[in-house]
Amino acid sequence: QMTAVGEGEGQLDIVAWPGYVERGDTDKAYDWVTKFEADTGCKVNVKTANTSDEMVALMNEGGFDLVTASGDASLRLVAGKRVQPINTDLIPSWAKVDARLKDAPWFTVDGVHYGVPYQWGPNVLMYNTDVFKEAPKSWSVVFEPQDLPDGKPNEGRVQAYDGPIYIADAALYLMAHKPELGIKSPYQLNEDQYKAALDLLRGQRKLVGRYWHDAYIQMDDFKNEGVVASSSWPFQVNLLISEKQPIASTIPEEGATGWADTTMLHAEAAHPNCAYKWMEHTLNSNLQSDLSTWFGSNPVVPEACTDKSGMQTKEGCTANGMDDFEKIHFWTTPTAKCEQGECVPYYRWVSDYIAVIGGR
Amino acid sequence: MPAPAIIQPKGLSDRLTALFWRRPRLLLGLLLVPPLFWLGVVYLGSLFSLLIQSFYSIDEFSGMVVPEFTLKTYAELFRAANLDIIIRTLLMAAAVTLGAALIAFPIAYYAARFAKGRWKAVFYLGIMLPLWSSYLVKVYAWKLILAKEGIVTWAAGITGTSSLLDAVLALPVVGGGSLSTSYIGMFLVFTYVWLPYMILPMQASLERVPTSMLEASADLGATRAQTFRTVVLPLAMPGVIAGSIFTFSLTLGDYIIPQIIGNSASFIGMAVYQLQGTAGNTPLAAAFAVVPILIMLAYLGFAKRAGAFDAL
Amino acid sequence: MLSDRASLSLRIAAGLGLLFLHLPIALIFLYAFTTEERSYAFPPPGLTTKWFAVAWQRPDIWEAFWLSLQVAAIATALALVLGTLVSAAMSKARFFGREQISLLILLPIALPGVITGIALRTAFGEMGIPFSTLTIILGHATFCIVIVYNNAVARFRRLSGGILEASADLGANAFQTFRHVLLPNLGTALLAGGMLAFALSFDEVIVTTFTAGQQSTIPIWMLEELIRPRQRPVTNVVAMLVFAATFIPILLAYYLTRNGSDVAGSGK
Amino acid sequence: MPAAVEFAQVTRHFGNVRAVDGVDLTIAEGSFFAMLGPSGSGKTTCLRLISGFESPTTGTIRIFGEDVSTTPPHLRNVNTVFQDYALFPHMNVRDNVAYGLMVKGIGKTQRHEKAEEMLSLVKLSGYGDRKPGQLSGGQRQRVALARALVNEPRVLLLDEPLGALDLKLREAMQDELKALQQRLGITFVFVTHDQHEALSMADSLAVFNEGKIAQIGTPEAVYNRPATRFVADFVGSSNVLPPALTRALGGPDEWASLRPEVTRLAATGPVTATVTALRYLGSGTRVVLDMGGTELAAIVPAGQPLPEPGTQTAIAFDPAALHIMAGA
Amino acid sequence: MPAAVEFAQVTRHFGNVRAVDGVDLTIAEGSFFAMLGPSGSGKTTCLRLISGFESPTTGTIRIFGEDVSTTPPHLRNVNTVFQDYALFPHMNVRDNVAYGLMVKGIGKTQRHEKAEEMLSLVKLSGYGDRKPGQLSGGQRQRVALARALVNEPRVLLLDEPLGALDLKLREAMQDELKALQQRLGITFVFVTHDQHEALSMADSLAVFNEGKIAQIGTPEAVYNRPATRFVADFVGSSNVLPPALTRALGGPDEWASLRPEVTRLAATGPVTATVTALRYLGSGTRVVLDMGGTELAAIVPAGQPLPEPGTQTAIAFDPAALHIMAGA
Ligand SMILES: Nc1ncnc2c1ncn2[C@@H]1O[C@H](COP(=O)(O)OP(=O)(O)OP(=O)(O)O)[C@@H](O)[C@H]1O
Ligand SMILES: Nc1ncnc2c1ncn2[C@@H]1O[C@H](COP(=O)(O)OP(=O)(O)OP(=O)(O)O)[C@@H](O)[C@H]1O
Ligand SMILES: [Mg+2]
Ligand SMILES: [Mg+2]
Repeated sequence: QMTAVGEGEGQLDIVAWPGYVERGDTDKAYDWVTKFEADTGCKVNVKTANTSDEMVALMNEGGFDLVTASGDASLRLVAGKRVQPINTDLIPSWAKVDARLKDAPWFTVDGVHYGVPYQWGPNVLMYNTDVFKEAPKSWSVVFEPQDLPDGKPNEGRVQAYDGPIYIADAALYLMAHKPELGIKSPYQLNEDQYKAALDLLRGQRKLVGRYWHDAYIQMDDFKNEGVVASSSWPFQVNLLISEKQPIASTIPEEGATGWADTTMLHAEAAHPNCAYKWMEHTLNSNLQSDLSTWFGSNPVVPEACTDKSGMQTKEGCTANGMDDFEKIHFWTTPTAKCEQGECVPYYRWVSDYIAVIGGR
Repeated sequence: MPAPAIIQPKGLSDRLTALFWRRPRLLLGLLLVPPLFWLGVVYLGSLFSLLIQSFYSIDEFSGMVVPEFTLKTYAELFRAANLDIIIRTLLMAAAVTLGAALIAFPIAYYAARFAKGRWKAVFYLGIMLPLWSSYLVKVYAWKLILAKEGIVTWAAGITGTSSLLDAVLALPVVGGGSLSTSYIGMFLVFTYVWLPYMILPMQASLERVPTSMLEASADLGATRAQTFRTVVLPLAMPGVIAGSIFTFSLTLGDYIIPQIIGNSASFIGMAVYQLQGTAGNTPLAAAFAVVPILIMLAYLGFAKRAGAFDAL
Repeated sequence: MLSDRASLSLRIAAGLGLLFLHLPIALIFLYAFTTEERSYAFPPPGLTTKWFAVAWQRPDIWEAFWLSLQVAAIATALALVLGTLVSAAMSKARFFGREQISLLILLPIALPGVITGIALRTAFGEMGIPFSTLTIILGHATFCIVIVYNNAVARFRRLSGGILEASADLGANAFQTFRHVLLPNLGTALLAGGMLAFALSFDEVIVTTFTAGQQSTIPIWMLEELIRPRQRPVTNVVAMLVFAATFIPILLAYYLTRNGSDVAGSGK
Repeated sequence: MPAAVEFAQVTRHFGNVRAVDGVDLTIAEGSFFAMLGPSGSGKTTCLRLISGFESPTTGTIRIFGEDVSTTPPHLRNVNTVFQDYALFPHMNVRDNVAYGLMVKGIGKTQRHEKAEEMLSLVKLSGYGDRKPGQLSGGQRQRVALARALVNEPRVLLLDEPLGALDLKLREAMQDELKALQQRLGITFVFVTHDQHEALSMADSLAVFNEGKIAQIGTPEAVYNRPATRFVADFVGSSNVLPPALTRALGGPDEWASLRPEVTRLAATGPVTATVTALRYLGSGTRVVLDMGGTELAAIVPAGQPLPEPGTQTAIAFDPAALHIMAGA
Repeated sequence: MPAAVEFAQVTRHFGNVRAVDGVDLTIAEGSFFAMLGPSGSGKTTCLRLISGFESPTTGTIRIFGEDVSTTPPHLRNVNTVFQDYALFPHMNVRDNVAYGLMVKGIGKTQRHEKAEEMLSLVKLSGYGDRKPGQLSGGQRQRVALARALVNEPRVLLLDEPLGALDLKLREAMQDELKALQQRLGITFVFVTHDQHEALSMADSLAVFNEGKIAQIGTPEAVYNRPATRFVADFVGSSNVLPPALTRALGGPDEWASLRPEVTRLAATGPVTATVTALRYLGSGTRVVLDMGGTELAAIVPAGQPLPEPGTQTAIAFDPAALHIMAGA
């Protein structure tokens, strides 16, 4: 653990979700790197990763300083000793972090913090407003075969996420529609509950033409492939709306899974000083504000919603789900030991989800 | 005085030449050491270390590799879902090879037997240019052709063949929501991108069939069709096999096309890429990688016996 | 007279085949001019030439381009040296293990690219070589060797073995023979092999993704660009320019290797 | 009875190369006909005109009286032994020989039987299972022969079939081919550029020069009475005498030919010559003479005295042996 | 004065092929030495042993008395005219010829001068700027000769240099080569499988059979007194008589040879034969006879009456011409 932040090493290598670390080359207004580089002399290199598994793999391989890990990756990184504890005293803005997140279990182990919260948000239901004149009430439009409001069946016109963590979305749906299974948390499933979730996903396989994996390809699919409903991130929704596509999103009545991302420091980071400078930088209200409008997520510094330091507004935060914190089931890594006793661990989620996509 | 019968060596290069002459193996060794160091030691060595990896396993929670010898990973490989991947890939590779051979043959045959002079150059460029033009951009172009709102649908709409397209898409297993999310689409794209690799060796081996052989056949009373079947086709076989090495192997290992086209069902290349790159499960990735290695080694052995190496 | 002219069905099949090969390329060209920037829809909403200017001004393209050029040039040079050495050895003598070596040379292209990629990645990882331009070059050289080798070995086969002996017979030592006889005769084959290797390296993406660090070559740049669309037509512009740039070397390679190998039956 | 093959004013041009140029030709049925001529003189083209792989630019070709200008090769009952044999490398010897029957749709047992018969005809019984690559040159040649004969053609075309063989084997094959032709009674059309071969095998021969026939007739006629200087020079290693020399030696003022075997050395004569070289032939010695700028040869049989090179000598010969070439 | 080339018990094995098998050989300086033998008999291997492209498995090779076992080809003052000429296709004729001088480091003007000299020697002045591909076979052969001679070798090796030429050209080149050798006085070692060529050109010749020398001597000796049945058969198209027949014809109970030219047809004789074939040679007719299973040939000079095939005849000959083969 560091005790003091010294001179920057001149470089910083970050693994991040796409759209998370912008330097203004997609849109000039969204740039929170250039100034940091100028101020600290730390040149930022970003490697984007599309799934949590990929992030873990990149961190295992090494060569990076920071990662914007979601809850389903963070604990694995901690257990694998790929990340090091953070000295929050070296981060002046720590005090401003949302109280609901400060000691969140996905990055705090035995009271030790392994990172700094970055952003959080729900996995929304994105839909085509030409088909759905009003927002769908339930995730059933992507899970159950049915005719959509335009009178045509949903087969081949919905998508699901191409990551094992999506099993939790099925479990969440079952939590509401099959209470007899007794699911308490979509990330803690015993054999029966797990089996029911997989069955639901197998049924869904027949509806899904192609699983989405990459944010931009999903956008193409909504535009060219006739896809009209899918779980998605606010990021795609915002971009599609900005392109004047007939797209909107909603959080259906079952609630939603979501992600809360943490900037974590590699155990063998080559540029720790730049890394601490970056973590401090990420908590500044302007960045949090702009990032949340850009990505459609929520800032981890609540004042960013209101202090007009960036483009975010109070209404915007509400739309992004700032007030739905309790309704969101954040991604965490499923483990064998759980509150029910025995649960199905993550590695089985991985292989079983591959099998489901493979049609088995 | 006549010149001497034996000339005295002058300089190092004369002496070295004499040494090489006395010890031909030495020169051979010198020639072979650098390439063999690279291919034999580094490349083969890394394949071997990959093989070793496949006998390790992965810690399920942290995702770290446990470097202890175990067959657990292979047990994993033989799970039904993974076998599906292998079989799916093999079927696709076989279909693509067959499809490419069928489409390639007329092109190769025409280029080898009938194209002359300038047309020969046109055919050569016509085959080579698609080969060297960016693979990725080509795949994306295909996505546009095959998309639900893409060119095929557009063309079908214009020509009034939409119902035919729908009928094709309604086929079980190979059909799908649109061409770009179906196996048919994937098959088309694979066939397209590997087609030149099939044409070139095929053309080379067809060019080696002497005209006199065809004349002999006609002379003995064979019709064109009979000559084609009994003489041209068998003699072109080494080229077909050589080409199929490429199409088969390239399909076995590709991970980009199945990611962009098709219905998200995994293929060996994709599995290797995802397991190694995104899931960090190097042992299982390695075990998956062993499958195409074994298949290709067997295939190469067969090709060697069929005399296809000369056609490569 | 026997068959100077192909049958109609063969001509149609060959023609359709060529069309199949070129239709997507025509499309690439078309979409280099589309006005829609984030995704493609058919038909394109409008046409513009602005993407050429945009491409010209994008520094990341130039970076990727120079890197690709550098990688392809060095990998080709390496492959030329190694490929010539093996082909010389292989055509010189029959020796134990000859068959195995020919198999070994073929392996990097006979095995799927992911395998080569992942194997080299682990090897580099274990040897502690950091992923860099060097590792990309080494990866490319591995599969370029066989291209050079195939061309050189074919030429060696055609080269009357006598001329090397004739040179020695006339009093030339091994180095003089190499310089004055072997090199001039192998030259065009090496040039052709080198150009094909260069083009192959220039377009390689699969092995590169495994052996690259943070660098992006043109194909890697395209991969990222295509997945994250902004100014997507720029990728088509680049593809089109690369296409135009490879046209010349490929044509050259053709004319260099044409003599003696294009006459039916004269292959071997 | 119509002739086996008949050319009437046949020409075949390739661009501006006149490969065959106004040829009239009649090949009698059952004969062994040779086409002799230097490289590029149009022999192969003539053969290909008969087999149908080339079509005449102008003129008519008849096979057994029928105009074949619209008959494709596979419908002509004419078979060819190709210069490079053109055996199918992927078939064994038996299947190669049976090929002509197979394409006719004849059943396996029957055609294999016939193939074995042909193989025994060319003395290759027991080689049926080998691939062509496993045979020697002479054996391949015989397989090509058997393959061409299996269809029982009425005319067999042979394009320098012995060109690639070495002398010993070549002589043996010459005897075999000649014997076979006599036994089968088929018309053989045989292309060669080897004078000895043409002379010793043919019943009748045509000497080609630049696409035209320079002379056609029996070997004796061609050898003893060459029609032109070209023929005299090409066929017999004959001495060709310019008009002045012919007259000096007692003949008319015309080109003439004189065979070395009938040329004797003599102590005196109207013209003297210088001995320039001696060439031992085994059966005799060829004495090369320079007679006022014209090179002449005389053969001195073994056992008789030889002149020294550089000495002067005169020549003598039976005046009847001097052949005057009217058409020279 | 030591011999130009000397083999002492030289063998060269390739795996279990005995290409050269215990050869003793002496080639006198300034002679024209021919190596004759069927294909695969080891002629080329012997030549390559002299030039240094093969090393003997056992035995010693001396060139002008010096053991050359450690001398690589480029240091031997011996040059070769290769069978396929092996001209450098990328150089023009002049540079081809000057190559040997160039690698010795001789300046451009000087070596080009010398090359032109050589070209005029082989009658190719003015062809210096052509590429080998633009020459005819005979011209290439002469370039190869000029190239080999430019180094003024003390021994010139020629591996079937005339094999690829057609008969006419071949005879012309034979004369030229022979004349050249006599003019330059260099030792020529000439490989051929053509009997006539060997007999007519060589001062001395070695007949090879399966890696061994079957006979070595002057052409007359080899032709008239073949040492073995193989030589008799190979060299002269001689009649080989088995002991029983030799005795029946009045000789001892030994193998014997009898040349066709001295064999005459006669009305009566101790043994009769059946005429099986007639072969017209131009200068005469070869009559093939079957004498109780042995095939014999007799040459009937042109103009004399010929028997019909199938008839019976006897033979006659000068008893002195019957050569008894002790070593058969
Ligand atoms: N397909 C063709 N196209 C153009 N020219 C040709 C063709 N076939 C033959 N020729 C030319 O026609 C002439 C006669 O050729 P042909 O092959 O008949 O000669 P040939 O007497 O058989 O000679 P050789 O003894 O060398 O085989 C030659 O000048 C040849 O170049
Ligand atoms: N490098 C080699 N490896 C194996 N065997 C060889 C080699 N060179 C020659 N031989 C064998 O040695 C024997 C003699 O060959 P050589 O070339 O000396 O014969 P040759 O008398 O020149 O025949 P030809 O008249 O056909 O040229 C042959 O059986 C040949 O196959
Ligand atoms: Mg010909
Ligand atoms: Mg030889």
